[in-house]
Parts: sequence; structure tokens; C-alpha cells
Amino acid sequence: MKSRFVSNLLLTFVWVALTGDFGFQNYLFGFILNFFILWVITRGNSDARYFTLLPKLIAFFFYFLWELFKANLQVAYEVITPNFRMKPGIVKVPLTVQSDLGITFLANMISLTPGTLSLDVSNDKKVLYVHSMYITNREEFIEGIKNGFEKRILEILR
Amino acid sequence: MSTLILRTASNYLLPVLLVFSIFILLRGHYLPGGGFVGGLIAAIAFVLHAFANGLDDTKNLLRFHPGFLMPVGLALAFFSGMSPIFVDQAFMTGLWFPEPFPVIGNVGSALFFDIGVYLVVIGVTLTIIFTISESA
Amino acid sequence: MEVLLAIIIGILYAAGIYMMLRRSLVKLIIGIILLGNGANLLIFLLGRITEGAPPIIPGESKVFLEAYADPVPQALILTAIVISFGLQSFAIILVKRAHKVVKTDDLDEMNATDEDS
Amino acid sequence: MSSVIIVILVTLGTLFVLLSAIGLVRMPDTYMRISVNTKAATLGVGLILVGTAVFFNDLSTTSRSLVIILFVFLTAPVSAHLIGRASYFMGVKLWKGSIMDDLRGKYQKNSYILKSEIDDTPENNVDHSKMNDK
Amino acid sequence: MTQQLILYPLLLQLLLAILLMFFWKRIGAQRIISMLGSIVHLGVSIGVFAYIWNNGTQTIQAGGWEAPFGITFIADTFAITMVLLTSIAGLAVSIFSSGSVISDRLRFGYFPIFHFLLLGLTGAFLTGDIFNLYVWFEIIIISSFVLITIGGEKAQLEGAVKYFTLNFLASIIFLTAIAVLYGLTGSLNMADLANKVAAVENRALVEITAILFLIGFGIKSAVFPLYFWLPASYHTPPSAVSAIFGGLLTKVGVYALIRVFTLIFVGDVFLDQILLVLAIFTLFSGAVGALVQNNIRKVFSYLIICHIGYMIIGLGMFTEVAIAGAIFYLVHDILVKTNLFMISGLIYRIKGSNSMRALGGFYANYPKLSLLMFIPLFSLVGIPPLSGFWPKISLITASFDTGSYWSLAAIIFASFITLVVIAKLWAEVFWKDAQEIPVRPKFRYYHKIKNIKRIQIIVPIVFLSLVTLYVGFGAEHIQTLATRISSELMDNQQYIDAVLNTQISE
Amino acid sequence: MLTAILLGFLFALFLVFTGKFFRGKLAILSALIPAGLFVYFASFIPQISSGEIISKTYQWVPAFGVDLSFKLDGLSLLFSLMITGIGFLVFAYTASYLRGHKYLDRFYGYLSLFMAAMLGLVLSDNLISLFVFWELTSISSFFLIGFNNTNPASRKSALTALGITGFGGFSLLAGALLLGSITGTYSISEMLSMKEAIAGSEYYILAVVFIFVAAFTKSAQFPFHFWLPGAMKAPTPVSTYLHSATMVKAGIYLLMRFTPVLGDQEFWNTTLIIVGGITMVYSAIHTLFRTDLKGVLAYSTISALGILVFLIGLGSKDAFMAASVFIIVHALYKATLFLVTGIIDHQTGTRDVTKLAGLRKIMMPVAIAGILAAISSAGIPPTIGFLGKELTYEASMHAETLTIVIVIAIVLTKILLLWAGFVAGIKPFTGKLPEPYKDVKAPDFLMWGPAIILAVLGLLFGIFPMIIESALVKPVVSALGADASEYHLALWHGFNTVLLLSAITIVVGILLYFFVKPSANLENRIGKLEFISPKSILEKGTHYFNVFSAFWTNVFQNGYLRNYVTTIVLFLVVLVSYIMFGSSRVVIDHTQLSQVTAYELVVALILIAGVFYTVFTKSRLAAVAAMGVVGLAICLIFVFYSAPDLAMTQFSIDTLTVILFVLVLYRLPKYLTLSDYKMRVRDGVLSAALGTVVCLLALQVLAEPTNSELGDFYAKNAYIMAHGKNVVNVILVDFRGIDTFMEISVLAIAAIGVFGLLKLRLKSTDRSQ
Amino acid sequence: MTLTDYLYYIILPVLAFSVLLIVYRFIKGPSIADKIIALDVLITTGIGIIGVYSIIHGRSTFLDTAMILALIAFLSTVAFSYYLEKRNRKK
Ligand code: NA
Ligand code: NA
Repeated sequence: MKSRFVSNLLLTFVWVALTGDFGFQNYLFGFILNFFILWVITRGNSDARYFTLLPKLIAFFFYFLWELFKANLQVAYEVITPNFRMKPGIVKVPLTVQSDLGITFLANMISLTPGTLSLDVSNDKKVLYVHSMYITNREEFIEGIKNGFEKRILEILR
Repeated sequence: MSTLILRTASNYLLPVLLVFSIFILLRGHYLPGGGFVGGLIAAIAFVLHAFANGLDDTKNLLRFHPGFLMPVGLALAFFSGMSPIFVDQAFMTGLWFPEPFPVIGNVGSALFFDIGVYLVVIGVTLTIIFTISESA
Repeated sequence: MEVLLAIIIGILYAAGIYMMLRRSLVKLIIGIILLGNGANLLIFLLGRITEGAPPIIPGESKVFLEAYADPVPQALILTAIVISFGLQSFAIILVKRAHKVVKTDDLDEMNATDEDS
Repeated sequence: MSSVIIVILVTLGTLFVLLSAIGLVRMPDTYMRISVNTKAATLGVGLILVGTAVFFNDLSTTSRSLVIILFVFLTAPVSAHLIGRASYFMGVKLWKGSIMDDLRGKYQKNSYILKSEIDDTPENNVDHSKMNDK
Repeated sequence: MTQQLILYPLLLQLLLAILLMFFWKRIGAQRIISMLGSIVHLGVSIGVFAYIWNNGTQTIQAGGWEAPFGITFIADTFAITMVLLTSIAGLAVSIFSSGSVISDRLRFGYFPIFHFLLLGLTGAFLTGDIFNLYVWFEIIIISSFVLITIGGEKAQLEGAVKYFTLNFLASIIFLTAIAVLYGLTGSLNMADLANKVAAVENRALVEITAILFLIGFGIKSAVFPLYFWLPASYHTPPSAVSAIFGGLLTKVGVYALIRVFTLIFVGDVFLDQILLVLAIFTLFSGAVGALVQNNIRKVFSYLIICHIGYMIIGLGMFTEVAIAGAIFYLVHDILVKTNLFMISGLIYRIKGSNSMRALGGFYANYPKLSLLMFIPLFSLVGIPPLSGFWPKISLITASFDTGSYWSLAAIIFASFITLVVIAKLWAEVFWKDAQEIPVRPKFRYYHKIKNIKRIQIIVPIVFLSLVTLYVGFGAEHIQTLATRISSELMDNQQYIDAVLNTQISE
Repeated sequence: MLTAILLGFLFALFLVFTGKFFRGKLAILSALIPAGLFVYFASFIPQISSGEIISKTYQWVPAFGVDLSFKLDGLSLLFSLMITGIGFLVFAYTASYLRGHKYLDRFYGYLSLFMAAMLGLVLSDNLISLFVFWELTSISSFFLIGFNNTNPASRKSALTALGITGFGGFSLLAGALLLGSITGTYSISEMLSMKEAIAGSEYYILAVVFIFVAAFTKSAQFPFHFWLPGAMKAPTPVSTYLHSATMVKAGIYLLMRFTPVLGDQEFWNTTLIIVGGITMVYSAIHTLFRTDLKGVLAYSTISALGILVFLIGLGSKDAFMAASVFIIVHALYKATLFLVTGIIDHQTGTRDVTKLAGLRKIMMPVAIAGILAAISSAGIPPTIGFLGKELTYEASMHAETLTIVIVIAIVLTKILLLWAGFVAGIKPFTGKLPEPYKDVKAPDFLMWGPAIILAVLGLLFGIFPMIIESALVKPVVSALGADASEYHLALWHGFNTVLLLSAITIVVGILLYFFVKPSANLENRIGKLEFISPKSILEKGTHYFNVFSAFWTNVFQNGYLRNYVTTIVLFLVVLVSYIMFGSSRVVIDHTQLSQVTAYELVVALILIAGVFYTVFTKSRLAAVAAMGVVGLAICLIFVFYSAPDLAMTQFSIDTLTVILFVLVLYRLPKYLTLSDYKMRVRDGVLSAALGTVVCLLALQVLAEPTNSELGDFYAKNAYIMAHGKNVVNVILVDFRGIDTFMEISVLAIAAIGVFGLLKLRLKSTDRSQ
Repeated sequence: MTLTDYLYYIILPVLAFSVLLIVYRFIKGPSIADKIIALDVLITTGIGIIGVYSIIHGRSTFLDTAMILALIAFLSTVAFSYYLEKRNRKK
């Protein structure tokens, strides 16, 4: 019940942002509208920790931007220089995050940073297979992910 | 497709897309959009859900056959077109509430007509895609 | 740009018909789609094109203050696009069924209805 | 002032898009092409759209730009994942310079169940060493 | 509310189609709704027809937007006559469908689509806007696609692929023509177009546009050399479907041709020559095609093509008499062709075959039915004073008046071959001894079906035969009508004034 | 008078519902109808012979200038009396001849229909209504000839007869309408006064040709004659009725009716003389080679018709006189002979004249009738036949040109006809009765009565020609436009050349009868020449026409969709480029066109690349993806040129199409290249031609001035009147809302169609229901 | 040089050039996955072009189209992947 209410509020914000009208009536309309939508689609197992989320999300966002920028430069260099200096391969990264949302979040973040690509999650959700262009050392690579994105995601989702 | 990533993503995308579709529907009279594109987006939301979660899941979600939306939408459009006849105006003449509504703006028979379009488009698209998926 | 568009339209018509003249069912559908696109673009072009001025009354004003593109062809094309979509989706399914029932993708083998006199 | 910001944002964005295009042409295998691209382009477009938001500097445009960015960032990695995965079980080979392939032998053929460990039914699993690059 | 009068036939069909969709799986209810609805529709059409007859051409601006800005609906005598014929044929086929179309097909939307088809026809007849006409045409063809494939049998699908492709091509050409027309004039309202096209200086472009319309509509009306889809497909769906197709579908193409070539592209000798040549070849090809067929539905299919030639030839000669002949023929042909395909369905129900070789013995075994079938068959031939005879008076007279001897020859040739073909059909199917046809174990033969079904099959045939007899023996009325239509068509200013000079009704 | 005509129709209709009732003994009652009508028409004799003309007009279709106007003058009275009189006898005869027949009611139905149609034909004064009845005689004779419809030969004969007479019918229609065009009326009476105008018209010959074709086909003139022998497949009462007095005489009637309108012109007279002459001689010779009694009669009938045509062609007063008498003569003796033949056939089961002899022993009254008829046919006094022959010779001797040839031809014909009459009317009764026919029963009165009556009438009129003179013959002649007042019919005209010719005819004819016997041998001999007869030429022609028809049909309807598309596109390209390049105005105005920018060029390039890739790729999926590229490029073009709504819609639709494709694609087979190189090049050229034409067309239209009235109106009123700012959307939901409404209906219909296509599986038992 | 000129004469051509490169990859393949990626990137680039174009013409309306592109492009990638998986499974 609570989670649905939270989703409802969140979507109301999405609505208000979309329409760009911050009047009270628009909130009300957005709320009713989203109530209706949630009623249509709900199957009842959404998570509900939205409120503690926001500051962590913002911090994560900037971390992500930094990673994104850094990696992009690296790839850019690779692309415009004539020789290839890559050591690509597919690495099996064991997962600590267990929730679907967490795994998806992590996988997407890895994919969004250039040079790495989440290929798939094993059906038992134990490992994530990641393709990377720069694998100097398998363990180092895995550590980088576990201490970077995964740690933060775990914090957010806790 | 049994991929966890897509499934999770689509579950979160579904409500967002639906909200977005209504947004597109309602603003159509003022900015690009309208019932048709809105309806397509709503339908695409469900199709995405079906791709990720399987058709049965999506059908359970919907609770009724999407084809039912077609006559409903057509009826809505029909009555919004017919309404002026009852006040002795030409078929499809726009009737408008005197004051604009908040958020939506001016409300008139054209809006109901557009909602009819929206419903029909959802019904049509889902009927076609669901039918194909089932018989594939 | 008009000349270029006219050429593009010509190419779309040509490609559409060329594909319709193939013997494969799938190509037939592709031809239909290309031809539909060609016709839509033709309406667009012949309704005269205007750059960067969508026919949407801006902001708070009640009428256009500057130039705007002719909205009529756009409305016509919208209708035509949607109608073609209906036809195309039906055609795709028709082809699927025809392939399954007649058991061939070769249009040349679909001539029984013309032969049994 | 704002036009300087716009120029910077748009130029950077365009450069990233260009880079991704070059990458798409230059990268030697499908996985790396996916890897490079989905994001370089995403970032580039994101920057351009921020520039747009700055240019119009009104709420409704900004929110629309943000929504686009949100959508792009939400969907691009999922797309990348889907194509990458599909490439793998279609048998698209890794570049010859690749140094490891932890996925080898872990997709079960036909069902595409992905295992975390190699089990004792290798004959049921996708194995690139047996496939052609087509 | 009376100002909306001419829209009622249209709105009623729309309402029926939507209503029927709500009764998706309840085919019993659908049957009743369709039949009752069609009866009401006929009543309404007669009412509107009477109104137009007494008060002259009526127009409505949809949405209240003055012409040429909104979509105009206009009911002149021609349009309303076509609407009336649609509702007559529609009623007959609706009843016939109840009796003859198997319930599986009914369970998948047969009736809603059927009424959508009638809606499309009604709309196409009433609209005064060229793009809107395109839209109605699309309603018609998509409905016809669905009806022609419903049930999905092998022959149906094969025929449908061709039917679809060529009709789609026609739509594209139609759309291309609209694009050019809009590019030239910036208008869509047909009355307005009449004025504006007349003012275009580059006549070559106008001719090309006219040719595009000619080909677009020509495909739909199955004119030589554009008719291929028709013999490939018309014999494949259930006969109720063929009936409404055979009666009305090609005729809406003819209607559009007549409308466009009497209103917008007027007075171009080259175009009239083209029309005449096409018509002559159509008469010829249809006739020789019918001559060599064995399946009676295919015979009728080719005769449709053949007889389209009469209408086109009337248009090509472009005199008041000629067009009156074309109109009279149109009236006759809609009734008769619809009936003939229903009859082919009845024959099929009785014997399980439509092959002339396999059939036989009808006259001995079903004398009363044979007599009933005699009426449309020999009306088609134009045995005087049955209905097909009268329009030929006008057409032949016009061919003398215009000195068009090839037309004369083609008309007589086609009439003669029709006579031969129908007489041959009569000899084979009715006179010849009954042949041994293997009995199909589960086939629902006529003698096995319930009485109510038999009535539903026979009544529409009787109904249309009676109407046909009326057309023949009451030729005076029909000719008066045809002459009035013809004179309205020849004077396009009257149409233009009706559309452009009406004040918006408040 | 209308009632008189309608009576037959009403009775036929009545029989449809009460048929069973009339199959029994009551059949004879139906003969009361012609009998009553005969009396009715006979009652007009005094008036008509006094020169009166009775007309009556009923409105029918004034819009066409068509009314039911009837005119009873000498000509129509004669025919009416024959129709009803012989009709009465045939009706009675049938009651016995077809006693107990399963479909007797139908037979009477057709017969009365036919009789009514004939009456209508001869009484109509309106040319169109005349045509209407004319066609009705064709169609009812179709049913009569095909009465034994389970017999293939019968069906074939009926079809041939209908084909030939139907063809003539259309010719009559054309002629009627042409005359209508020339004179401005369909009334024959009114045309009479416009004789000169018609003759002076440039269409005179054409009109005459139309009328001739009609008359010749109906009256079985060479080369259209062959349907008549075929029509002998009909039951004998039918043959009697059709060929003695009615159907075939309709053509003669037509010629006579039109003599005062179209006659007295060289073309008219010469043609008739030639055609009639050839016909009479040709078929008279043919009688020699028949063994079937009805065959003999058929050819002699054709020959007699030839004589009539010939006489009309002579165009003199004498000839008209001869013709009118000969009509009566022929009706009487030919009807008798047919009836007699029918009786023989009915009782003995054969009509083979080589097998028949001595039947007088069994059926004396029949023999009397037969012999009387044969004598009348031979023109032996004192029968009316003699009178007819005398008049005929008289008329031919007064022919203006080629008199000798004409006289020889007519005498030859008469000799042969004498032979034919004897073979039919005398031979079966003379000589020794063959063994097989010993037990043959005598016919009942209903059968021989009519024959005797007719035969005796022939004798009676011969002895007392004045009975028919003023009542029938003279009014006919005056109806033909000649003054007959000083003529008198008489058996004896004194010794003159005519009498000599008569004598020669009779003597030679009788000698011929004794020396030439009909035999199968002779019949076979003529059979060898059959291949050059008009009949087999026509049959061959029909055959080749059928072959041609099948060829023509299959050339166009060849089953290959691509050929259909090719034809249509080719047709379009040829016509459009003919106009485009035929006119001097191929103008492309560059000044009004905007420049191309780099990004536009690139978008255009990728669009073109996408299209080409779609067309030439070998992979279906790649083609679908390439269409995605095309879609995106089009979407960008829409964006660049101010159509955001379009761009959105285009893109969403493209995506949906891709999804649809992808969902069905893996069920479809791989792309195969099925066509060969040559075909691809051919198709490529055609497609390129279409593309070029469309492209040039677009450029030409762009050079024309524009008119933005419509868009301006929408733009002005979008917000103020329709409360919307997105003008495109306002158009869609308001200005042109109906379009949109129908567009979503199209979608709904398509969805239903897809649903049905994929979900509906007919049980095998329901297939083809 | 104004902002508009800069965008018009420098940025748009560069983006257009990128488009050409991407199309080159699309045509070259070699695997179908490459084509799908190329299409995906092409659409993303299209969004960028629309963004720039809306600045040039000062009409934010075009962003609406970009919005739809961003949303819906995803679905065709999903569909293609779905197809590839189904097709492979069928083999
Ligand atoms: Na059609
Ligand atoms: Na016809």
C-alpha cells in the first residue's frame, strides 16, 4: 500500500515536470492520473524506500558522471589514435547485490561507462558477465566494479 | 526474453511510458502529439512489457482483452461527433465548455474525440501484436 | 532541396514498384511500405515545404505572427500514414497466413485462383 | 554568457557523437563497437540536450530535455545488453586480440539459460570455438 | 435536426458497425441487429431520397466549417440514388449472410466489417471532398480485405494477396493524384476544385492528374487493362461477400470516375477518347473472358468487368443521353450482380459446386427456384423489357449521336456475348441432366439446413428480383431518375453552387 | 388490344402456379385462348377490309419515347389471324401429342408466351416495343426449341437459334434506334411520312443493313439459315407453329412493315432479291439430300422464306400481292405437313422418309391432309398453292433486270419444292405398308383434326379466293403502300406464259419425284460438302473465337501478380509520359526552389542508401533494419520542414511496423532470388521509368503557382474558433475530424482482420462452406 | 559568427558526417547485430541533430519529436533482439 503511494507521488512529480506547470491543480490532476495508471498496472510488489533515496542518488549521479567522462576520454583516445592498445575480454563478475533492481542498476551503470558492457546476468543471479576493452588484470577489474558502482548501489538500495 | 535486466527495466518503464502517453494525448491540441501518438506510446509500453515478461503476464495486467478498447473508443468518438446534432449543429461541430479547465486547457468535444482515438489506437495495436505473438 | 526531394520520391516509387515486382511475399510487403512512404512525401513536397516553422501558434498569441508551414498536407499525410499502417499490418499478417497455408513464398506459385476456370 | 555555455556543451556533445561514429567504424569487433558507442553517443546527445535546455531557458523545455536524457540513459544500456547478449549466442566472435572469454560454454543452447559455472553438459552449451563469424 | 438529414444513412451505418462490435461473440444478436438495422437504413435512405427528390441537392458542412474549408457532404440525386441502392443491396445481403455465412466466420467480426463496408460506400457517395473520398475508399478496401480473407482458406488467401496488392496500388495512385491536385490548386473540396482546376493554365498537368485519377479509380472499377484483381479473387470468399463486392465495390469506382470526370475534369477530348478506348476494350475483354469460364462465379466476375464497360462508355461519350444510359445501367447492374452472386451461393448450397460442368438438373428439380433465378439472369442479358435492356437504348442512341461506331460495335458485341454466356449457363446448369457430384459428408446442403436459414437465403433473392422487375417494367421511373441525374451531372455549375453558395446553417 | 396480347402472358404466369392442374385432361381448355383471340381478331376483318386502321396507344416509358402503341392494319391482321388460328390448332394438337407429358404445363406456358410475343410483335407500331416483343419471341422460342432439354443436341440447337436470332435482335435494336435518331420518333406510322428524309439520310444504308440482319436471321436467310434445321429438335407442335406461321415469318413481317418506310430504293430491292434468291435456290436444292421428314420440311421452309424475301425485293405491286398470298399458302400447307409429320413420328416413332410408306392404310384422314397439302405446295390447281405460284411467276416476269435468271431461279425452286412437298405429304402414305408398322395405331381426332382443317382450307381458299381477297390480301398490299384495288384473285387467268411455266413446274416436279427418291446415300453425299456450309464455317469460327478468347483472357489474366503490376504501371507510365512529353510545357522552375544544405544532403543520402540497401540486400532482417534507416531519414526530413507531428507519427509507425515484421519474420522463409537477371533488368527499367515520371511530375507541379487559402483559414481560426494551437491537430480532430474518425475505423477493421486471419481456423468440415 | 551560424555551418555538418560514418557501418555489418547497433546510434544521433536544429530555429517544439525518438527507438532494438533469440532457438 505504502509503496504504491510512494510510486504515485513520484509519478506525480514526473507528470508535473513533464507538463512544466507547478500549480496545485496540476499536482492534483497528476496524482489522480497516476493513481489510475498504477491501478491499471499494479501487481503489488514494488519496493518502497524512495524517501531515503534522494541524497544518495544525487551523490551517485555525480560519481557516475565522473566515471562516464573519464572513461569516455579513454575511449576517445583509443578511437582517434591509429593503433589499438586494447586488451578486451569477457569477465565474470560475482554479484553481491541480490535485488533485481540492484542488479539492473549495476549492469546499466557498467554498460553506460564506455569500454565496458554488461552482457548478461546468470539465471541464478550470482554473476554478471561483463565485456571490457581494458583488462590488465581480471581481479583488479572485478575489484574496480565491486568497490565502485556496486558498493554505492548497495548503499542506495539498502 | 528471459533477461532480468530487460524485465526489471520494463517494469519501471511501463508506468513512466503510460504517464507520458497521456501527457502526449492531452497536449495534442496545443503542441505536437495527440490521441494517435499518445495511443501508440501507451501500446508500446504494454508491448515492451510483453516482450520482457511474456504475453500472459501482460494480459493479466490488463485484465480485459485490448480489443474491447476499439468499440469503446469508436463509441466515444461517435458520441462526441454526434453531440452537436442534439443541439442542432452540424455533425462533428466542436462544442466547448465556456471556461478553460486547469492543466488541460479548453475542454470540448474535440478532446473526447481525441481520447476516443487514443483508446482505439491502443486497442488496435495491442490486438494486432498480441494476436501475432500468440499465434507465432 | 525540392529537387532532391523529388528525386527521393522518384526513387521511393521506383523501389516500391521494383519490390512489388519480385516474386517473394516479404519483398512485396516491403515494396508496399516504400511506395506508401513515397506517396506521403509527395503530398508533403507538393504542398510546398517550409523550413523551421511548424504550424503551431506560439506561446500566448492567438494567431501566427510569422511564417508557418501549410498544415493541410501534414494533416493529410498523418491520416494517410495511419491508414497505410492499418493496411500494412494487415498485409504482413496476410502474407504470414498465405505463406503458412499455401506453403510457398513464391508469388508465382500462387496462381490457382486464376487457373481453375 | 549563456551562449558560451551552449557552444561548449554542444561542441563537446558533437565531438562525442563524432567519436562514437568513428569508433563504430574503427572498432574491430561487435562487442567493442557496442561498448564504445552506446555511451559515447549517449553522452554526446545528453550534452547537446543540456545545451538546448540552457538555450531555451524555460521550464517546459528544460523538463523535456531532461526527460529525453532520462529516456536515453535509461534505455541505452538495456539495448546494449540485449544486442551484446544476442550477438554472443548468435556466435559473433570476439576480436582475435581478446584475452579472455568467461562466457564460453555457459549459455545453454536453445533455452539460453545462463549458468554461473560451467556444468557437466558442455555439448548443450554455446561454444564459439565451433561457430563461424557470420 | 433535419438539416443533418443526409448524414443519417451514414451515421446509422457507423452506429451499426460500432454497436455490432460490442456484441462480438453473440452472433445471434448480431444477425438481428444487422437485419433490423438494414431495414431501418433502407427506410431512412428512402426518406432521404424522397427529400432530395422533392427539394433538390442538399449539402452539409461537417463541423460547421464553411466550404471549402471543412469537409462537405453533398447529396445530389446521383449520390442519394447510390446510397439508396447501397441500402437495398445491403439489406438483401445482410439477410442472405444470416442464412448462408457459417457461424465461425460470424464469430470473427463478419457483421461489423460488413457494415463498415456499407459505411464506406455510403460515405464515398455522399462526400464532396476529394481527400475524404480517399478515406472512404480506404474504409471500403480494408473492409473488403477482411471480408475476402475471413476464414482464411487457401484459395481465399491466394486471391486476397492479389486483391490486396492491386487495390493498394490503386490507393497509392489515387493518393498521388490527390497530391498533384493539391499541389496545383491548394484545395480539396471537389466543388472548389472544379473551379480551380478550370483555372489552371498548364493543361498538360491537369490531364496527367486526370489520368492518375482514371487509373486509380479504374483499378477499383476493374477497367481494362487494370482489372486483374477481380477475376483472381471474387470467386474465393463466401458468396454473401462476393454479392456485396460484385454489386457495389466496383461500382463505387465507377461512381468516382463519373463524379470526377463530370465535375472536375470536364471537356477534355483526349480524356474522353481514352475513356472510350478503355471502355471498348473492357467490354471486349470481359465478354471473351466470361465466354471461356466454367465456374459460374468466375463467369459473373468477368461479366462484371464486361458490363463496367457500358458505364465507362457512357461517360466517355459524354452526352446527356449517354450518361443517363450509364446511370441507368449502374442502377440495374448493382441490383442484378448482387443478386447473381447470391444465386451462385444458393446453387453452391444446393449442390456443393459452382462448376458448370458438374452442375445440372436445376430446372427439373427446382423449377420454382429456376424461375426465380431466371429473372436476374435474363435481366442481365437485357432481354426486354427486363432491366438490362433499357440503358442500352440510351447508350446505342448516344453512340449514333456521337458517331462512335466502335462503341456501338462494342456495346452490341458485349450484349451478344452476354446473351450467349447466360444462355449457355442456363443450358448447362438448368437444362442439362443432374450430374453425379460426390456428396460431401459434412457439407450443409440446402436440403439439410433449417427452414429459417432457407428463408434467409431465398427472401433476399426474391426481394432483389422484385426490385429488378420493377426497374425493368417501371423503366419510366428509372429513366426519369437517370435523366435527372444526367442533367445534374452535365451541369456541374449547379453542384458547385450548391456547395460554395450555401450559407452555414446555424 | 393490350388485353389480347397480355392474355398469353397472363396465362403463362397463371400456369406457373397452377401447372399441375393443367397437366391433365384440362390441357385442351387452353386452346380456348387462341381460339377466342382468333375470333376477336376476325371480328375486325370488315373494318380492316374497308380500309380502316385501328390504333390504340398505352403509355409505357415516355422517357424513352417508348409506348405500347398498337396498330391493326391489313398486314398485322393477317399475321394475327395466322398466329391465333394456327395457334389454336397447335394448342389442340399438343393436348394429344404431348398427352401426359411431365412438363406439359411448361410447354403450354412457353407456347402462350410465344403466341403473345408474336401478337405483340405484329401489332406494335412503336419500333422499340416491336423490338421488345421480337426479343421475347427469341427467348420463348429458345425455351420451346430446348424443350427436350436433357438432350444435348436439343440444347445445342436452342443455343444456336438463340445465338443467331439474338444477334439479329441486337441488329434490330440498333436499326430501330438509328431510325429513331434520324426521324426523332419510334412510331412506324410517323416514319411513313418521313420516307424521303430517311432515304436521303447518310445513315440510310446503315439502318437498312441493321434491319436486314434482323430480318434475315429471324427468317433464316442464307447464310444465317442453319439454325432453322437445327430447331427441328423441338417437339413437332413447336416446329409447326414456329416455322409455318410465326417465328420465322417475323422477319418477313419486318421487311413488309418497313417496305413503305425503307423500300423502293435500289439497295433495298437488290439486296433482298439476291439474298432471297440465293436462299430459295440453295435450300430448295438441299431438300433433295434429306431423309428426315422434318429436315425436308425445314429446308423447304427456308426456301419458301427465300421466295418471300425475294418477292418483297421485287417491290412491285404484283410481287406484294404474290407475297401476301404465298404467306397464306405457305402457312396452310407447311403447318399441315408439319402436323402430319408429327403424327407419323408420334405413331410410328420414325421420321425417316426412306422407311415410311403405305401409311394411308392406318391413318386415312392424315393421308388426305398430307396429300392436299402436298398438292397445294406443288401449286396444282385448284388449291390456293396454284394461285400463289401463278402470282409469283407473274411478279418475277415483271422483274426489271436479269429477268431470265430470276425466272429460272424461281421455277427451279418451285420444282424442287414440289418434290419436297410430295416427299413429305405423299410418299409416307403411298406404296406398301412396311411390316414393322402393321400394328401402328391410328391417331385420335385431336391430332388429325387440325391437319385436315388446314389442308381443307387450302383447297377452299383456292376454289374461292374471294374469301381471302378483300379480307386479307388486299389490305396487306395496301399496308405495303401499294394500291391493290383493281386486282382480283382468280384460279384462271387464261393461257399465258405464266401458265406454261406452271405446267413445266408441275410436270418436271412430278417426274423428279418419281426418279429421285430421298436416300441416306444422297444425304451422305451432301454431308461431305458440309465443311463449306455456313453452319460449319460459323461453328469453326466459333471454335476459333473461343480459342482466341481463352488466349486473350489468359494473356492478361495469367496468374502472375507481377505481370498484373507490370501492366498497370506500364499503362500509367506510357499515358503520363505521352502527355508530359507530348505537350511543349515541360517546365521546371529552379528559381523558386530552396538550396540544399549539408545535413539535408546527408539525410537524403542515407535515405537513398537505405532504400537501395533495402532493395538489394539478401537478408530479410537487414532489409527491415534498412527500412528503419529510411524511416528515420524521412522523420528527419519532416522535422527539418516543420512537421513535428508527422515526424513523431512516422517514427512510431515505422517502429511498430518493424515490430510486426520481426514478430512474423522468423516464421517466413529466407529471401530467395527467384527471378533471373533479365527479368530484374526489365523490372528495373520499368520501375526507373515510373520513378522518373513521378519525379518530373513533382517538379512540374512545383513550378506552378501556389494557393494557401486553405491553410490560412485553418491557421486563422485554429485558436479563435477551435481553441487549439497545434493547427495540424486541430485539423485532425476538428476541421477534418471525419477523416480521422474513419482513419481509426480503418485501424479497427484491420485489427479485426488480423485477429480473424490468425485466430479463425475453419474446421475441415467447414471448408468452402 | 553568431551562435546560429556556428551551429548551422559547423555543428550540423559534423553531426551529418557522423551520420555518414554510422551508415557506413550499417551497410558494412558484418553481423546483423552491427546493423542494429548502427541503427540505434543513428537514432541517438538523430536526437542530437534535432536538439541542435531546435536551437537554430528557436522552436522548442522539435524536442517533442526527439522525445518520441528516444522512447521508441528502444523498442525496435528490443524487437530485433527478440527476433534474434527466437530465430536462433528455432534452428
Ligand atoms: Na475495389
Ligand atoms: Na453489368
